[in-house]
Amino acid sequence: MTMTNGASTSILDAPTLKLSNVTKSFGPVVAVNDISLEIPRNEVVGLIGENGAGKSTLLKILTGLHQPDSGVIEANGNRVTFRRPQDAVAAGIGVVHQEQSLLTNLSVAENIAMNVASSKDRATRFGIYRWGRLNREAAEILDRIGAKIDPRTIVSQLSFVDRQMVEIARALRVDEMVHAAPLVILDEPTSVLERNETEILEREIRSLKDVGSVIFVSHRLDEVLRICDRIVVMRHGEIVAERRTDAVSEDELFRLMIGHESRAAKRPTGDRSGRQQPVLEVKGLRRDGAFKDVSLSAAPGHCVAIVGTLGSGREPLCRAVFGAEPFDAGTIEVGGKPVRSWSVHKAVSSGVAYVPSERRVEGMVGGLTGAENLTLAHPGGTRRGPFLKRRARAKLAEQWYERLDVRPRDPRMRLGRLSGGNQQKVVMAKWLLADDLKVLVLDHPLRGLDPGAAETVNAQIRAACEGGAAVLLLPDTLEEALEMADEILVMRDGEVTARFDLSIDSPTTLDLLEKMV
Amino acid sequence: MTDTDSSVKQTATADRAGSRRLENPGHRRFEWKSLGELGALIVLLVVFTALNPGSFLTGANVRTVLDQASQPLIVGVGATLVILMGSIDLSVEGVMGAAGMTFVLLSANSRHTVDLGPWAIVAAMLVGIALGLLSGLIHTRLKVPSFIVTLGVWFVGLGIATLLFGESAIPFLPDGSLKSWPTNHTLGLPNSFWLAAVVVVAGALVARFTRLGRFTYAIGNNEEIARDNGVPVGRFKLYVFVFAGACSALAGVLATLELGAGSTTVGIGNLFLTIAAVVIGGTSLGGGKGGILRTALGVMLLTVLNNGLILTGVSPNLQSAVSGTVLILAIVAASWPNRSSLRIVK
Amino acid sequence: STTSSGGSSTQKPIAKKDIVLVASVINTTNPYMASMIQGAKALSKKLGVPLQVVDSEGSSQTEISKIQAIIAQGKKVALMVNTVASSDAPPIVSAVKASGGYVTIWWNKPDNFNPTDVGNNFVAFQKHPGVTSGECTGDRLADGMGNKGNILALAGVLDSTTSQTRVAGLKEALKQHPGVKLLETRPGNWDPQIAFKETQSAIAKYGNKINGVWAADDAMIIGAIDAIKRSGRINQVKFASDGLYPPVIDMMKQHMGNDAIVGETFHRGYMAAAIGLYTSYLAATGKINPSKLPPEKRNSLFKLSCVTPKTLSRYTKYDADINGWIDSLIKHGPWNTQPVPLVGAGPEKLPS
Amino acid sequence: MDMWASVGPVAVFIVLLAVVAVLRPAFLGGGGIGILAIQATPILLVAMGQAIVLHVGSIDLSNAAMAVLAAILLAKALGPLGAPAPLVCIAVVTVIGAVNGWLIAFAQVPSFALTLGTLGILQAASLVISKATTVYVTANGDLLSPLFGTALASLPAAFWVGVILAVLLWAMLRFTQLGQGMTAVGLNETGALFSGLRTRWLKVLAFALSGLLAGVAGVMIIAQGGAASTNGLGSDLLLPGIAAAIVGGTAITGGATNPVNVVFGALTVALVPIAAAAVGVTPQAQSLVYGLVIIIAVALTMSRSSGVVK
Ligand SMILES: Nc1ncnc2c1ncn2[C@@H]1O[C@H](COP(=O)(O)OP(=O)(O)OP(=O)(O)O)[C@@H](O)[C@H]1O
Ligand SMILES: Nc1ncnc2c1ncn2[C@@H]1O[C@H](COP(=O)(O)OP(=O)(O)OP(=O)(O)O)[C@@H](O)[C@H]1O
Ligand SMILES: [Mg+2]
Ligand SMILES: [Mg+2]
Repeated sequence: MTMTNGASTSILDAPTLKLSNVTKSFGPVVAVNDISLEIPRNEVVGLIGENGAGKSTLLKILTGLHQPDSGVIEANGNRVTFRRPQDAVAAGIGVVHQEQSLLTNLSVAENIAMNVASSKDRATRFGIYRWGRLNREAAEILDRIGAKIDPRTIVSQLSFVDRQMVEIARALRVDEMVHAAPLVILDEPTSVLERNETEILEREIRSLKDVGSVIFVSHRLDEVLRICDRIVVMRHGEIVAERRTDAVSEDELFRLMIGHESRAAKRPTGDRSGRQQPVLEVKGLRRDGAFKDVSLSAAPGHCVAIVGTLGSGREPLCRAVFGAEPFDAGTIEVGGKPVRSWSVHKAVSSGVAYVPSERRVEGMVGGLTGAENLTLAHPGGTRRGPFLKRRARAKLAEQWYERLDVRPRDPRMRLGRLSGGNQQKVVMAKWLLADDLKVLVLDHPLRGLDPGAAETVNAQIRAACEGGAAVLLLPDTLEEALEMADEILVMRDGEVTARFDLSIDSPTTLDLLEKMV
Repeated sequence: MTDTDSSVKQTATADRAGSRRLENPGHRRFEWKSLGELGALIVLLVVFTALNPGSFLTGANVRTVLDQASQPLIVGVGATLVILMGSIDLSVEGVMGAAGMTFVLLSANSRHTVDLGPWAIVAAMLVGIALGLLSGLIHTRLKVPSFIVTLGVWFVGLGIATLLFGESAIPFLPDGSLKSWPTNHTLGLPNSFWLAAVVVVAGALVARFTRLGRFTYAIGNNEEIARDNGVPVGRFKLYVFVFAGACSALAGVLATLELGAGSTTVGIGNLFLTIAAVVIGGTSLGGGKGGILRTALGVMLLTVLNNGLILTGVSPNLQSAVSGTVLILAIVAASWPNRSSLRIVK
Repeated sequence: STTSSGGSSTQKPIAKKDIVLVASVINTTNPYMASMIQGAKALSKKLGVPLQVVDSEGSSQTEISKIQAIIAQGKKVALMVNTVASSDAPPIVSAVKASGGYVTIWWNKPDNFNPTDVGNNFVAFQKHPGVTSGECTGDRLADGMGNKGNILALAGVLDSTTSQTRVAGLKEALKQHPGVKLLETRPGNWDPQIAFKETQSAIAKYGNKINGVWAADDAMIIGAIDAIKRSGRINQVKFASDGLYPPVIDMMKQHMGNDAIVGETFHRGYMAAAIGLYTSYLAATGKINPSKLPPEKRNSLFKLSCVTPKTLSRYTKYDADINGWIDSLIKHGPWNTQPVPLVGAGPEKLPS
Repeated sequence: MDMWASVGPVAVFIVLLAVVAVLRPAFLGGGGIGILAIQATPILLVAMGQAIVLHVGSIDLSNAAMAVLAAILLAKALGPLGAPAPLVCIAVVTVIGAVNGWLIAFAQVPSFALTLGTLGILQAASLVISKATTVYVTANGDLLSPLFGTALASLPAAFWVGVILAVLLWAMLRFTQLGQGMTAVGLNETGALFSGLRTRWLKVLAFALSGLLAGVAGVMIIAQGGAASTNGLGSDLLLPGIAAAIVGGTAITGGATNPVNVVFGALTVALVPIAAAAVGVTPQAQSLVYGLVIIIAVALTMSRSSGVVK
C-alpha cells in the first residue's frame, strides 16, 4: 500500500488536518473550547483526557456530526465545512465512533458501504444496489484486517467484537475512496476489543500511517504510548498538553489528564479468612450453549474475577447469577438460601446487584434524573409506603454525588446528559446504597472510564467489599484481575479451566492467558 | 409501537441476547418463521376446503378471494415500507376516498363533470402523492409523530372526498371497459389481482435493490445512526410517505372502479386489515425488520380467513371475534419462541 | 337517565325570529341523507327561518356535540334529527329540553323512551314502518322470481332497529312464498362498498343458487347489483330494496337486466326531514300543543308505498317539484300530506 | 421548552376557545362550556387510559370498545343489581384490560397488534351480549342521573369526576414508587428491568388502568344516554381518545405524560367539531378542518425532548 506521492507534492507540506480556534457548546456546557490542533501526515496522534473532556465532541466536529460554533477546519490545505457525515467522508476522513454506529438489521457489506452508497455512485447505479460489487469490496477490506466475517451476515448476528471490526473496516475504507491522504479517527476502538484484535488493529494503524494519519482515543495509557507518535491531552474542553511519545511517561500523562498523581489500585481489603459462610454459592450451573458445570463461591468481602476470551461464557454466567438469563441445571445460593424461579426482581430484592457493560441501555434510565436513577432499585428510606419522599431522595443523591465526585453535581439533571464516566459512577452508586448488598456483579465496570473515574469506581468496589459484599468481576484486563481479585477463575468454551487463589498462588498474566486460549 | 431512540438500542440488545443463544445464526430462523405463516395459510385453505367442499376451492371463489385481496395488497406495499421505516400511516382510507372521488369526477360519469380519460387516474394518483407529501412534510419538518399526522391526514382525505362529492347525486361510472377491467380475467385470474401482484413484486424489488428500500430499513433500525451514516433521513422519509400515498391512491382508484361509483368511504376497512396483515406477516412495528412479501402473505391469510368464515356460515356477529382471535394467536405463536426474560416489545 | 318526568309543561310560543331550524343527518354523502338536507333547505326557505345542518359523520359523539354546540349559541332550536344510533335520542332530547327548544326524531329511538314521557319539547317520533317495507319488497321480490329460488339479504348496521324491522318484514313476507328460500342475511352496514364485498363472497359461496338479492336500503343494493353484474348474472337475478334512490330510478327506467329491480318502496328523505322539522316548528311557534296531540301524532308511522317497474312513474313526479310538495305540506300539515300521510301509531310491532 | 410542555395544552385550548368566543360570542353565554365539558368527559376518560398506556410505551386500541362493552353490561345490570352494577361493570373491563396487559407483557407481543385483536373480540362480545340491538336501562337509571344532572361551576359532575381522576393519576405518576416505575418503563424498559423493577406487572397495571377508565367512560355513556349499543355512543372514542392524549402533551414514545394536561387535550379535541360547526364551516368541510386542527394542536403541544420522532 503505497501512495503515489507525485500527484500531491504541492500539498505535501500542509498538514492533513488543521483546526484553528474551534469551539462547540451544548447549552451552558462548553464541550470544546477554542481548540487549535494540527494532525500532520504520516503520524498517529493520541487523544486522551478524562471522561467528558470533550474528545468525542471534537471528533464529531471533524466527522460532520456536529457543527462547530466557531473556528476553522482545513483539510490538506483547503478550508472545509462538514455539514454532513458524507462531507467528511469525501474529504477522506473515516471514523470509528465511541458508540457503535452500525445498522444492525443490514448486512455487513451494506454497513461498510453505507456512506459510499449515500454519497457516491460506486455501490449503486441510479439508486439500484450492486450487491455483487458491494460484497466483494467488503470482503476485501475485512480480509485486510483479518476479520473472518461473511459480508452478507446481518450485523445483529455478530458478536460485539466482530461489530467493532466491521466499524474499523468501514473507517479504513476511506483510503480507497479518496486520492488525498486519508485521516482515520478511532474513538476508543479498543475498549471493547480483546487482546488479539487489538494487535491486529495496531498493525493496521501502523500501515495507515504510511499513507495518511490517525487520531486515536483510548483510556489505556500503555496502549496510547505504544501506538501513538504524539499525544494530545484534553481537559475541560481545552488542550492542556501536547507531548511526543518518546518524551513522556505513563505517570506524567496521568497527572496531565487528572491533575494529581495516580493512587495505584490495590486489592479490596475485606475479611478474607475464607471461613465465613459464602454469600454467593454457585454449584454445577449449566446453560446449554453458553456454560456448563460452573461452580464458584464467594465469601463476604471476597472478589472473584472471571477471565476468558470471547465466547467463554462468563457474561451469560453473570447474567444468570443476576436472574437476567435462565439456566438449565445447577443451583445458585445467595446468603445461604438456594434461589427458586430466579428473576432480576428477586435477585435485586435478595441483595444481588449488576453493573452491566452496556450501560446506556441496561444500566440506567437516561430519561430519568440522576436522583431518580439512584433510588430506582433500592428506594430504602426515600419512600414512605407507596409514596416517594422527594426531599429525602434529593438529599441522599447529593451525598452520593459528593462522595463519587459526579460532575456536574446536579442530581436533578437527566442522567442521559452526563458523560459516560459520570453515568457509570451513578450506576455504581445505585447498588452501593443498598442496605443489604450481598453480591455485586460487575461486567467490565471500568469500560470507557478515564483513570480518575476508574479510581473512584475502584474505591467504591473496595468499599462494597469492606461492607461485606462479595464481588463477581469481569475485568477489562488481566492486570485489573490480578490487582483486584482474591480469586481468579479462567473460563474457556463455557467451562472453568483454572482457578487461582491469590492468597496462595501468584499467577502471571501469561499463566492466565495459557488457560484462556 | 413506535420506539424511542433508546428503545431502538434496546432492540439491539435483544438481538444480541438472541444471537448469543443461536448456534448457527444467519437466516435460518427467518425462514422458519415465514414458513410458519405459509403453514397457517395452508392449514386455513385445507380447513375451509374441508368445511365447504363444493364452494371454497372453486375457480370462482379463488378469483373472488384474489380480487378482494387486491386492494389491501396494494395498500400493504406502502404500509409495509412506512412501518419498516418505524413510522405508521393511518391515512389510508382517507387517501383512498380522496383519490377515488377525484378519479370518478374526472372520468366519464353520470354527473357529466369532466372526462380526462386515463389522465383521471394520473390526477387521482397525484392527489394521493400530494397527501403523502403533506404527511411526510409535516412529519419530517414539524417533527410531529407520524401516528398523529397521518391520523389528521385521514380526516383531511375524507374531507376532500366529501367536499368533492358535494351535494349532488352519486357519480356513477358508465358500464364499459374501464369499469369491468378489474374483474375481467387474464390467464384465469382477475386483472385487479395482476395489478396488485405487479405492485407487490415492484415493491419487493424496491425494498431489496434500491437505495429507497435499503435506506428505509436503515432508518427503521435506528434513525440517528442512519443519519450518522449519511442517510438523508428526512428526504427518504418523505419519499416513503409519498410512495405510500401513491399506493393508497392506486387502491382507491381500483376500489372505485370495482364499485363503479364515487363513495367517500370507498377505502373502508382497509386500514386495520392492512396493519393486521403487516403484523401477522412478521414486520415489526418498531421498524427495520420484515418485508413486503411477508405482508402479502399476511393479506392472503386474512382475506382467506374472512372469505372462509363467510362461506362456512359463521355468524356475522362473531366474525370480528374470530378474526381478532386469529390475529392474536398468530402474533403470540410468532413471538412465542423468541420469548425471553429480557425481550422488550412495545 | 337524565330525563325527568313528563307532563305538559306549557311554554310560551317562541317568536319566529328567535327560531333556528336544525336538521341533523348521519352523513352528507348517502343519497337519502342528501335528500333530507334538500328538504330541510326547501322548508327553511319557504318558512323564512334560518337552517343549520348537522353532519354527524356517522358518529354519535359528533352528532351530539354539534347539536349541543348549536344549542349553545342561544337561539331556540326546532330540530329534526335522524339519529345515528337509537341510544343517542335521550341525550339529544334532554339537551334540547333544557334549552327550551323542540325536537322531532326520525327513524331511531329507544322503544321505552317516549315523547309523552318527556313533555312538549320532545314533540314527536316519526318513521316509516320497517316491517311494511320489508314485507312489500320481500313480496315483490318473491313474485319477481316466480315464487321460487333463493334470496340473499343484506341488512344494515347490525344493531340498527330500522334494519331489523325491515328484515323481519322480509321474513314475514317470505312465509307466503314457500318456494323462496332465504339463504343468508349478511350485514352491509348501509354501505355500498361493504355490500359489494359481501355479495361477492356470497356469490362465491352460493354461485348460481342466488336468484334474488334483497337489501335494507338502496345504498346497499347498488353495491349488490354491481357485484352481480360483474358475475355476469344480471339477467338471472332479481333485486328489491328500500328507498328508491335516484340511481335506482335510473336503473329501473333503463329496464336494467330485464327489469331486474322488481320491488322498491317510495318514501323520501326530503319529505321526512321537512315533516319532522315542520312538526318541531309548529310546536315551537305554539301552532300545536304536543300535550294535546293524540298518541299517533307523537309516535307516528307514516305511509310508504310499494313501487314496481310498472308503477314507477306515479312516484317520480314528486322529485321534480320539491317546492310544490313543501307547499302542500304547509297547506295540509305534517300528518296529511300525500303521498306520505300518517298511517298509524308506534311503536312498531314486529311480526311474531 | 419544558415550560411549554406543561402549559402548551392549556394555551392551545384557550386560544381555540377564544377564537370561538370572538366569532360566536353566544357560545360562551349559552352554556357552551358546560356542553363542551359534557362532550369532553368520555373522551377524557378514554384518553387518560390511553395516556397511561402510552406512558409505559404501548398503545391500547381496544379501550373504546371496552367502554362500549361496559356500557352495554351496565345497561343490562343496572336494573337487577342496582347500585353495585357500575362497580361490577368497571371491574369486568378492568380485568379485560389486565388480560390485555398480561398477554402483552408475558407473551411479549406488540400492543398495537394485540389490542387490535382484542378490539375485534370485544366488538363481537358487545354484539352478542346486546343481541345486536340497543340495550336500555330498565330501572335504577336515576342512580346515575346526578353525574350529568348536577353541576359544579356550571360544569357537570361527570366532568369533575374525570378531573379528579386526572389529578389522582398525576399524583400517582409523580409521587409514588409505582408511577416512577412506569415512567422508567416508558423511558427505557430494559434499564428499568435491570434495576429490579417488575416491569411486566407495571405494564399489566397500565392496561388495567386503561380498562378501568374505559369502564368509567362506559358508566358515563349510560348516565348520558340511558342506553347503549355496539355502534352507538362511545363506539367512536378510540381516535378522539388517542388524539386527546397526544394533544395533551403525552409523548407517543412513552415516559412523558401529564394527566392534567390530558384534560385540556380532551377539551380541545371535543371543541374542534363544536367550534367548526359554531363558526359556520360547511358540514362537508368539517372533517378536513378537524384533521388539520388536530395536527396543528399536536405540533404545538408535543414535547420533542427525545430526538427521534417516529
Ligand atoms: N449532544 C450533547 N448534548 C449536550 N451535552 C453534550 C452532548 N454531547 C456531549 N456533551 C457534553 O459535552 C462534554 C464533552 O463530552 P464528550 O463526549 O466529548 O467527552 P469525552 O471526552 O469523549 O468523554 P468520554 O471519555 O467519557 O467518552 C460532556 O460534558 C458532555 O456531557
Ligand atoms: N454456544 C455458543 N454458540 C454460538 N455462539 C456463542 C456461543 N457462546 C457464545 N457465543 C458468541 O460469543 C459471543 C460472546 O460470548 P460471551 O458473552 O459469553 O463472551 P465473554 O467471555 O463474556 O466476552 P467479554 O470478554 O466481551 O465479556 C456472543 O455474542 C455469541 O455470539
Ligand atoms: Mg468520548
Ligand atoms: Mg462479553
